Formats: sequence, structure tokens, C-alpha cells
Amino acid sequence: MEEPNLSVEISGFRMKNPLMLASGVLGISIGSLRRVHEAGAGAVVTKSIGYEPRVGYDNPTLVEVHGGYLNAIGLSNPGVKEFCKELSRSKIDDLPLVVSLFGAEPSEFKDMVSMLDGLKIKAYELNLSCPHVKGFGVEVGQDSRAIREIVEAVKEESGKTLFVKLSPNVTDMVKIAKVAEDAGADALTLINTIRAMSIDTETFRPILANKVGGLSGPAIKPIAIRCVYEVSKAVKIPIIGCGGVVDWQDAIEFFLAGAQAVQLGTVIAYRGPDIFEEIKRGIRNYLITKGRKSVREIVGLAHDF
Amino acid sequence: MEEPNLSVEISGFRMKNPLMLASGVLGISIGSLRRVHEAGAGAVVTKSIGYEPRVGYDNPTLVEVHGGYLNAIGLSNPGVKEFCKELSRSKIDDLPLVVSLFGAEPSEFKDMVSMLDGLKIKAYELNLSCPHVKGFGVEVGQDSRAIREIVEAVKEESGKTLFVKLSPNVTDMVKIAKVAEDAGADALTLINTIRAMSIDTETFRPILANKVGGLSGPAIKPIAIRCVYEVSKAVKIPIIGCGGVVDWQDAIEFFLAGAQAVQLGTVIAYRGPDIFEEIKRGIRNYLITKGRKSVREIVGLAHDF
Amino acid sequence: MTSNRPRIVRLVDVKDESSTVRTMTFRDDLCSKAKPGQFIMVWIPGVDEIPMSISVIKEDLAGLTVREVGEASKTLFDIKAGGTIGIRGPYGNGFTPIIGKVMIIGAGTGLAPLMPLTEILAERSASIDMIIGGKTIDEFVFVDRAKRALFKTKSRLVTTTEDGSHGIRGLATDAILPILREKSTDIIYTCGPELMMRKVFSIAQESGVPVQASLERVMKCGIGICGSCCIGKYRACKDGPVFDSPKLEEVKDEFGAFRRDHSGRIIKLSTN
Amino acid sequence: MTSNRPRIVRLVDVKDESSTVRTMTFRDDLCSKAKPGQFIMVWIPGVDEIPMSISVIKEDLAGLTVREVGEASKTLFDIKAGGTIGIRGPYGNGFTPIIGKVMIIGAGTGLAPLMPLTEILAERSASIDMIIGGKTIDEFVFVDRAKRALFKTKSRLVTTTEDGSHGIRGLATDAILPILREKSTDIIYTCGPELMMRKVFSIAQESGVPVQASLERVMKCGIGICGSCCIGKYRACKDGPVFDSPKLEEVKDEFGAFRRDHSGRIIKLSTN
Ligand SMILES: Cc1cc2nc3c(=O)[nH]c(=O)nc-3n(C[C@H](O)[C@H](O)[C@H](O)COP(=O)(O)OP(=O)(O)OC[C@H]3O[C@@H](n4cnc5c(N)ncnc54)[C@H](O)[C@@H]3O)c2cc1C
Ligand SMILES: Cc1cc2nc3c(=O)[nH]c(=O)nc-3n(C[C@H](O)[C@H](O)[C@H](O)COP(=O)(O)OP(=O)(O)OC[C@H]3O[C@@H](n4cnc5c(N)ncnc54)[C@H](O)[C@@H]3O)c2cc1C
Ligand SMILES: Cc1cc2nc3c(=O)[nH]c(=O)nc-3n(C[C@H](O)[C@H](O)[C@H](O)COP(=O)(O)O)c2cc1C
Ligand SMILES: Cc1cc2nc3c(=O)[nH]c(=O)nc-3n(C[C@H](O)[C@H](O)[C@H](O)COP(=O)(O)O)c2cc1C
Ligand code: FES
Ligand code: FES
Repeated sequence: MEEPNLSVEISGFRMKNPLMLASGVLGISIGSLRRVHEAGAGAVVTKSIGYEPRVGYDNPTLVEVHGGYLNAIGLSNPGVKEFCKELSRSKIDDLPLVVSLFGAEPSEFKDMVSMLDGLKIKAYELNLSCPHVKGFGVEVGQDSRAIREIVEAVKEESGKTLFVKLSPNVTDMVKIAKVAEDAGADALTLINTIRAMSIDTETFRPILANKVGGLSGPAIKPIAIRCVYEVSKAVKIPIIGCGGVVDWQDAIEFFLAGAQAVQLGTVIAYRGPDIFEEIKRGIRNYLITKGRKSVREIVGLAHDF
Repeated sequence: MEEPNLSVEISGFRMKNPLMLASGVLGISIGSLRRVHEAGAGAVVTKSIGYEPRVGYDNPTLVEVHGGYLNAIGLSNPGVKEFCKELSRSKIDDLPLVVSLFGAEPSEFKDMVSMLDGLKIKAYELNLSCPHVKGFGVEVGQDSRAIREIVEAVKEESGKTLFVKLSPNVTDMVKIAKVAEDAGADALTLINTIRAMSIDTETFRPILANKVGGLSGPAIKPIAIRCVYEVSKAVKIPIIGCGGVVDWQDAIEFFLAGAQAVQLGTVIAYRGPDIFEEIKRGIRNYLITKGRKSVREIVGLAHDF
Repeated sequence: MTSNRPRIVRLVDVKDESSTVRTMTFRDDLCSKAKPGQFIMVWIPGVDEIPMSISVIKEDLAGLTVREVGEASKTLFDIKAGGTIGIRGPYGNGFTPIIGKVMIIGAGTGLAPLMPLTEILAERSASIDMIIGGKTIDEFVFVDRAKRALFKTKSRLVTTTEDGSHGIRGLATDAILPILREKSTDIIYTCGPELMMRKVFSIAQESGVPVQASLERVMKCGIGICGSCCIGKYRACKDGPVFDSPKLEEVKDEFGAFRRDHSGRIIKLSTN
Repeated sequence: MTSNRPRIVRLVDVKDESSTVRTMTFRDDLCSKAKPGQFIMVWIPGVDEIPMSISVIKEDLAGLTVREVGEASKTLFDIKAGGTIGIRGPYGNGFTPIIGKVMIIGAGTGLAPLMPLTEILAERSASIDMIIGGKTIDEFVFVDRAKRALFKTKSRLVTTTEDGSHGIRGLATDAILPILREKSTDIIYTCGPELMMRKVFSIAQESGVPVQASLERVMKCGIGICGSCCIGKYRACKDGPVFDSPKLEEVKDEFGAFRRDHSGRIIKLSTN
């Protein structure tokens, strides 16, 4: 049996395998991004970077719930200037690095990209969907005009591959997705976390310091699968699935739904970076069993029914 | 120690305890509704009834996922005429019965209520939120004008207590909730299931015949808690929490978030109707431990922080 | 946790029982541990998911026996060995085997859940009187399998047909009283058309013999949540499908009187 | 499954170790089973959640030792016996106890994770040379507890102060070489200011003695997902907080050189 081809290409961005590290997970230092790459990730996305440094919210910023985690890290990041230094501290040529960006204004995005673009970054991912920080994320991600302007501004500034990450905290995700496509996004990452909350029954308090946070993990997988399925029917650009992948079956489910690649986040808390090799192996064996030569061949098969 | 008071009153609708059977779960025959009441429910809500009979979707209509279930029953129901007969087949005076209704038009709701209103029903719950049937549910539940007109039509027709059940499949739940309140809803039930999907990796097929279904169970609890918390801050009418309650701690969490009562659905699949007694006991013991005399006293305590 | 999902299994063997009934076997650990009387939800992808009794319960093999009725059962019926189906379960309570003097009475695919029960009871050397009924000889299924099972025990097999083409002419229920009069009977197990079972129950009540009857209702979830299978206060899928005499007594207004269709509407059971 | 949530525990006892350091004990089964060197995330509701080493590990009691530094630690410091905190964990790898000739060197609350380690090693009759350092006598903590632990073993306790107010005048690290020269040492355990640990590591490397050092980094999740605690390729919360010599070698560009603040920005460690 021929060895199946795990590599994928998303609008010019080539990955040795379709598994990416999701943004915000171990993504603040090159050291840990590199480690995740060495552990087997086909690409790694940084934590979302903003124009100014942000310490984020107070702790607790994370709490476990049934089937996942809530987090309200609050877009903590060292700011784009400092992050450019981080990227310059060591050679990153060999790293399939995607830089995630958030901001409130098109001009902010433009400025960040102009600072970063000279570095050996492979792609950008615009986080237009953080569910728990006012003024960024969800609010931007629900506003068609803001999305259009931001995407256009970044495309104007940079020729690199551009992913746009969207949130399911909206009435009509397909509409928002089409706006991003029209504005020039090369691919869509679906989904970011879902607004949620957990209250401690002993102290009567919301556990997260920010009260509301984003739900991630297996709990949201069926929602993410639905988003990928519906959006991939409606747009022509590739989709990167994200949300609750913990094993190779989950990854396959995303491919069948229409994703060309998948991102892994919360599973790192359960299984550590070694999960990448394990899922890769599972995908490989699955393709062999099904007589398929590449991941590409199974993308979107669920649409046939 | 004084025995804590578990009874609650929601806009004139009195319940011996704050636990209700959620709509669509064992709710199609009086026999099973009665059984759930005998098992300890403070109130029981029927499956959503429409004007015409509907067989619903083909099977599979239900599939388990991590932390819950997807269902796409498709609003199967015998139609309001037949259901009136069902209610007349035995005495229901003693049953704290809430009839759930769905429809596409205000006039449909009005007609149904006029047929039902003479029967010994205690309250109505309008299902403006079924996530997987085109033309009803979500589509209605996302449309402020439709919500207003439907609620007003029902209030005009009937003096009974009126709950409005909403969906989190919207960008701004608080806005929708306020529309329902303004239109005259006596209470809000939050939340219905969330649009989701599951694909079988062996056959490449969406498992549900309808492909998309609604996610229920523990997976959605943190989302439901967030909805109850946010909406109860913004409206004055009582809120009935629903989504993922499987133990007494979950029920308490909903009360702290601002719910006056909670509905139980998916837990019936895990634990059967006996769960009502168990959760009641847990709530009672919790109130004693916390030195509280009634459920009422703990409603919304999380808002103090 | 996530076990209520279809498991895809390959059909090892497909065997004609009659021109409209086939037994299909597959390997599935859970079904191999099922109790007789339990059922599975069978997914025929793209068509439907329908309840089927587990008719074969062996250490390394399990099976179902399907009669072509409508779209789903016809599609299932036509799947060849090597083809695949999805199954979830086993669900329901199943029969409680009582090692004593038992009567087993069934007709058509109602025999599906009764066959593994018969085999277990025969192995544990119960004394078995088995009545298999049918309209005509062509409809008979499982007669040979029943004979094989009963062969070694102090047992008897009675067949009845309405046209007299096999065994005694008449209804299966006609054969009950003669046997009850002849010897004491500890329990009657039955599965088949509901009106037949209702009659079995009446005769048994009069004679003071307890009954376990397996009922059919429309099933969607199979796990006791959707309510489509309710009869009286019970869920056929979870509290049943096997109902014993006290439970049958509780639901006697509905048992043999009506069932509900997929919308929940009441459908009277016709008396022919 | 849902174990990474705060468990609310009541403080059984609060004891002053110095004017700015207190040990607080509580009952918690999981912490009573912790390895020395593991830590918990301590939730001070309404204020913050901060990492704290488990400084007391007894069968029916566990505890932490807090120094007032900023808002969260001050609020925690002021909670009285009977008050409550939330804890989750134990997290991290902890020290690996080696029963042999060991050196333990710590300062300030860096001694918190070293104390239960010392007690375990002493019980298993390791030969222990312990060095406790501090700026001045008022800052000393755990000296009595150390003496009690070391009492019965072939052990020695050395204290150092920069102002000479207790024990030898000088830095804790000054006391290492004399001991290493005097006798063979199998391992050095250390926790305290990072620059001290860096020096311990240098001396140990030169002398060919392996080290286990417990590092502090900003922690948010505590479970290896947020990345705030990363040093080199490692997550202090999950792959640490205890780093052995090979790992320290791998992260030597960062160890003792810089840490990151809550935003992820690099903060150089000052050399005074
Ligand atoms: C517990 C149980 C065990 C069963 N065991 C067997 C068996 O071993 N062998 C066998 O041949 N049949 C068995 N049946 C009956 C079988 O499920 C139906 O014959 C089948 O569902 C018909 O589906 P269809 O699409 O072919 O027919 P349709 O044309 O769709 O329906 C024909 C009739 O079948 C029944 N039916 C349809 N769908 C369902 C459903 N989801 N649940 C229950 N009844 C339904 C209805 O009464 C309907 O009127 C069992 C039923 C139950 C409830
Ligand atoms: C694994 C580990 C074990 C620790 N064990 C102890 C112990 O046993 N006793 C003890 O007194 N202290 C211990 N600390 C340090 C303790 O966590 C900090 O002193 C405390 O977080 C300070 O918080 P604050 O709000 O009081 O101070 P702030 O004014 O908020 O901060 C003061 C300094 O404390 C550090 N800090 C603040 N928040 C965090 C955080 N979330 N994670 C890590 N560092 C932080 C930063 O360096 C900061 O500059 C430990 C730290 C780690 C990482
Ligand atoms: C701790 C944590 C921090 C995150 N931070 C970011 C972020 O900075 N930017 C972003 O786009 N997504 C962020 N996310 C969302 C993830 O990238 C991902 O979309 C989400 O967690 C769903 O995937 P998962 O279920 O595999 O974790 C974060 C998630 C977690 C758990
Ligand atoms: C099988 C099933 C059928 C349902 N049918 C209805 C319905 O007819 N009308 C309705 O308003 N909600 C319906 N729901 C939603 C529930 O009432 C409830 O809102 C949801 O399941 C979340 O609660 P849970 O997590 O406790 O199940 C149904 C849920 C399930 C699982
Ligand atoms: S089939 Fe759903 S309750 Fe029985
Ligand atoms: S504290 Fe989050 S990774 Fe270590």
C-alpha cells in the first residue's frame, strides 16, 4: 500500500500534515511553538497579538467544565513591537508559523502587518472572534462592515496567506463567512470559543475573573462541525476546522464536513503536545483502510449525502 | 432546622418545587407526563404542539455526542386538535401542566390557544427556538417582529401564564429577550438546543437524517448559564433555566445565575425520571447547609459579584 | 459515554427464513452479551433507523431477523453478506428467563426475540411448550431452529395455521388452554401481533399464569427520552419492551387497543 | 473529568512563620497525596488565583506557605483560620526523592516545597545537608521545622545571612562548595530566587553534581495549555516546576536570565 499523502496546501501555504496548533495555546513564545512543531504539528499559530501590550484579565482565567474548558485570558499579549523582537530572537525560517492578530480598527491591523511582514512568517490569522473581550473579537466579528474593512486592509498591506477566524456567536455564520470571502480572505478558521460561564456553588461567584469566558473542547465539537459543514457549502475558499478535536476520529469528522486542515487547542491540556503524532498516525491508518491516497480526497465527503 | 421552602411561583404559576420537565422529553402522552410528575417534577411541559400533525423527520433523530445528544425529531406532534383530545382523555386538574406550542404565524398560535384555553392547562410555553426546523423555531426566534406579534397574539387570546422559550443561536440574546418581555411574556425559558452536527467516519454521512440537529446536555450548560446570567440582568420577568442539568449542583448554578426554576431534559436519558427526587433532595440539603429558607433566596446571587 | 451512536458492522451471513424474512448475522461484542428480548436500533444509512430484536445471541455472533414491511425493512432485507449496517444498543429490559415449566408463544418476526430465549431456557433444561402460529405454512419461520433447540429437552412444539397448511388449523392462542389444562405452567412468554398477545394475556390472567410479553411501539431514540414509544406511564424502549403481567395490567387500556404513529397520534389496533 | 475547578476548603490553622510569611493548613485528600514540589492554584475569590507550593503534606492535612507580596498574596495572608479558599491541583511534576547523600538549599518561601521533601528524605534516612539562606534573621522561616526533621538523621543544617545576623555571613551559595569538597553528594535540590538557583546550578555543573531546581513563572492555567509559564520549550506548570540538570542545560539561555510577565513580555532578571 502506498503511503498516503498527509500534506495539504491552503491557498499557497503548504503544511506537511493537516494538524495545526490553535491560537492562544502555548503560542506566546517561539520556544514552545517550536516544540509543538517538533511534536508533529503541520503548522503553529501564535497567540493573538494586538497593537499594544495587554496583561489580560486577572486569574482565574481558566476553569474546567463538563467536556471542555472556559477561558478568559483576555487577549494578553506583549504587543506587536515586542512580539517582532520575539520572532527575531531565533531563526524561524523552518517554522510553519502563522501569526494571529486581533484589533479594533482596520488601521491597527494594517500597522501590525506592516511591522511583521518582513519577518519569516508564513501566514496570518485574523482573530475576529474572541468571545470575551469588549471592542475586539465578537463585536468585530458580528459586524460585516468591520470584517470587510479589516480583511481588505490586511490584503492591501501583505501578500501572505490570510486566514480569518470566525465565531459561532452569531445568528448567521454563513453570511459573515461570505463577507470575509468577498473581502479577500484566503481561508476561514472555524470556530473560536463560545460565550459561556461557570458559577461556583460554594461561594455563589462566577469563577472566571471576567465572569464570561469562551467554551472550548469536545463540548463544542458538534457545533464546530455544523459550522464547517454549512460554511463550506457556501464558500469557495478552504476551511480550517477547529473546536474539540481530541482524537483522529474527530479530525476525520472535520475533513468529511469540509475542512482542509484542523487546529488543536484544548486537547493539549488533556494529552500534551504528543497528541499530534498520535492523531497523525490515526489519520494515516484511516486513509489506508479506506483506500484513499490523501487527506484531500476525503475533504467534504459528507456533502455527497 | 426549618425545612426549606422549595416551592416557587412564576407569574402566578405555582410549583411545589422548581424542577420542570423540559419540552420534547417524554411529553407527548399524558401518561408519561403524569409519571414524571409523580416522580417529583414541580411542573411538566408537553412536547411542542403545532397546528397540523407532523410526523417529524426520519430516523436517526437522535445521536449521542461527547457531553450530550443531538436531536432532530422535527417537531413531530399529533396536531393541536388531536392533542386536545389527548388532554381530555383523563383528568388533568391535578397536573401542573404547561403546553408548549410552535408555529409560523401569530394567527396559528392564536388559533391553538383558543382551542386549548378551556382545558385545565396551567401555562403555555412558546417554542420560538427549535434549531432545526425551517420556518419555525430559530427563524422565528431570530426575528424581533415575529416574536412581538406572536407573544401579543397569545396574550390577547389567553390570560394564562406565558413562558417564551428562546434560542442561543443568535447574535444578541439579550435583545431578543427584551422584545419578548416588552411584548408581554410572563417568563423566559433559556435555552433551547444549539444547532450542531455529527458525521459518521465509517460511512462519511451525517448521522441524523436531517443532518443538522440540536445539541443538548452537559455540553451546553455553561452556555445556558451565561444566557441566564446575562438575560436576567437585563429583564425583570422571571427566567426558567434549561440546558445540561444533570445534578443538584447544576440546578443551584442556574438559580445563582438568576433562574427561578430549571427544566430537565437530557438527564432523563442518563438517569430516568427518578432524577427529579434526587435533585430535589440535593437542593434541599444545600439550602439547609447554606442556612437559606427557600430557593427564592438564592436566585441571582451570582449577580452580587 | 458516547455509546449511543451507530456502530458500523459488516454482515457475516444472510439467511432466508421465508420469502419475506431473513436473518442477518454480524459480529458485535455488546450484542453477543445481550439478554433475549433486548433490541437494537438498526441504521440503514440514507434510509431510516428502525428497532429490531436481537434474534441471534452467540459468543462470537449476533443477528437480527427482518421481515420486509416498508422502505427501511425492505432496504435492510436486500443487504447482502459483506454489506454494512449501523447498530446501537442493546436496549430495553429483555425477558427474565425462568427455569421451570414455561410456555412460549409467538408468530412471525415476533419469534425473533423468543428464539434466543428458547435456546437459553432449553440449555438450562426448562420444560418448554412452544406454540408457533401463522396464517399459512409459507409464513412460518424458525420452525427448524425451534426443533433443534427443543430436541434435547422435555419439550413440545405446536404449530398452528389459520388455513391448516401446517400443524393445527386455527389461531396460536387456541392452543394455549389445552396445554394449560394438561399441566401446570410457571410462565408464558409471548411476542407477535399485539391482538394475539392481548389474547394470550387474557387467557393467562384467567388461568392465573404470569406473562412476559414483548410490545412494539414506534421508537425514535430507543433510550427513553423522546417519548414516542410510550404506553401508559411506561417507555417501551426502556421500561420494556418486555412487560410482565402487573405492568400489562397497568396499561390494559392501551395494550391491544391502540398505539401511536410517528406524530404521536393514536391509531386504533384493528381487530382483524 | 471536571477536576480542574477550584475546590473550596476551610483553613484549619494559620501559623506565622515570620512577620510576612504564614503557613495555612486545610484538609484536602488530593493535596495530602501530593509529591513534594507540586503546587496548587489558590483562588482568592474576587481577587486572583495564584500558584503556591504545597508546603505541608500529611495524611490528613495539607498546607501552603505564603509571603505577602502583592494584592493576592496579601489578601490570602490575611485570611484567618475558619476562612475559605479555593484550590485546584496538585499540579506539576514535583521533586524526585533520591535516598542518598543529598544537599537541599533554599531561601524564603522557596523553602515551601523543600520542607515536605526534606521530611520525606529524612524519614527514609537520607543523609542531608541543608542550607537555608536569607538576607537577615527576620526573614528566616522553617528553621525550627528543619531542625525537627533533620534531628534523627545523619544530617546537618547550615544557615547563612547576608548581614550575619544568623549563621554564616554571606550568600547561601557560598556554603555549597565547602560541603561538596568535604563529602560526595548525590544530588542538590534547590528552590528560591532564580539567580541563587542559577548559581547553585553553575557550581553543581562544575562539580558534576546533578540538580533539581523548582522554577517560578507566571501561571494562569496551571495545566499546560495557556503558555504563560513557558521557559524554552518547557511549560513550568506541567513539565516543571522542577527542572533537572539536563533540562536546566536546555533552557540555560532563559534560566536566571529572564522571565515573562502576564502579557508575555520578557522581563530581565536583575542581578541584585
Ligand atoms: C422493540 C421492537 C422490536 C422489533 N423487532 C423486529 C424484528 O425482530 N423483526 C422485524 O422484522 N421487525 C421488528 N420490529 C418492527 C420493525 O421495527 C418495523 O417493522 C420497521 O420499523 C418497519 O419500518 P419500515 O420503514 O420498513 O416500514 P414503514 O412503512 O416505515 O412502517 C411500517 C410500520 O412499521 C412500524 N414502524 C416504522 N418505523 C418504526 C419505528 N421507528 N419504530 C417502531 N415501529 C416502526 C410502524 O408500525 C409502521 O406502521 C420491531 C419493533 C420494535 C418496536
Ligand atoms: C510554582 C510556583 C510556586 C510558588 N510557591 C509559592 C509559595 O509557596 N509561597 C509564596 O509565597 N509564593 C509562591 N509563589 C509565588 C506566588 O505565586 C506569587 O508571589 C504570587 O502570585 C504573587 O501574587 P500577588 O498578587 O500577591 O502579587 P502581584 O503584585 O500581582 O505580583 C508580584 C509578582 O508575583 C508574581 N506573580 C503574580 N501573579 C503570578 C502568577 N499567576 N503566577 C506566577 N507568578 C505570579 C510575578 O512575578 C509578579 O511580578 C509560587 C509561584 C510559582 C510559579
Ligand atoms: C487558553 C486558550 C486561549 C485561547 N486564546 C486564543 C487567542 O488568543 N486567539 C484565538 O483566536 N483563539 C484563542 N483560543 C481559541 C482556540 O484557538 C480555539 O479556537 C478554541 O479553543 C477551540 O478549539 P479547541 O476545542 O481545540 O480548544 C484560545 C483557547 C484557549 C483554550
Ligand atoms: C429529544 C428532544 C426533543 C426535544 N423537543 C423539544 C420540543 O419539542 N420543544 C422544545 O421547546 N424543546 C425541545 N427540546 C429541547 C429541550 O426542551 C431543552 O431545551 C434542551 O434539550 C436543553 O435541555 P437539556 O440539556 O436538559 O436537555 C428537545 C430536546 C430533546 C433532547
Ligand atoms: S423510543 Fe424514545 S422514549 Fe422510547
Ligand atoms: S500556566 Fe498555562 S501553560 Fe503553564
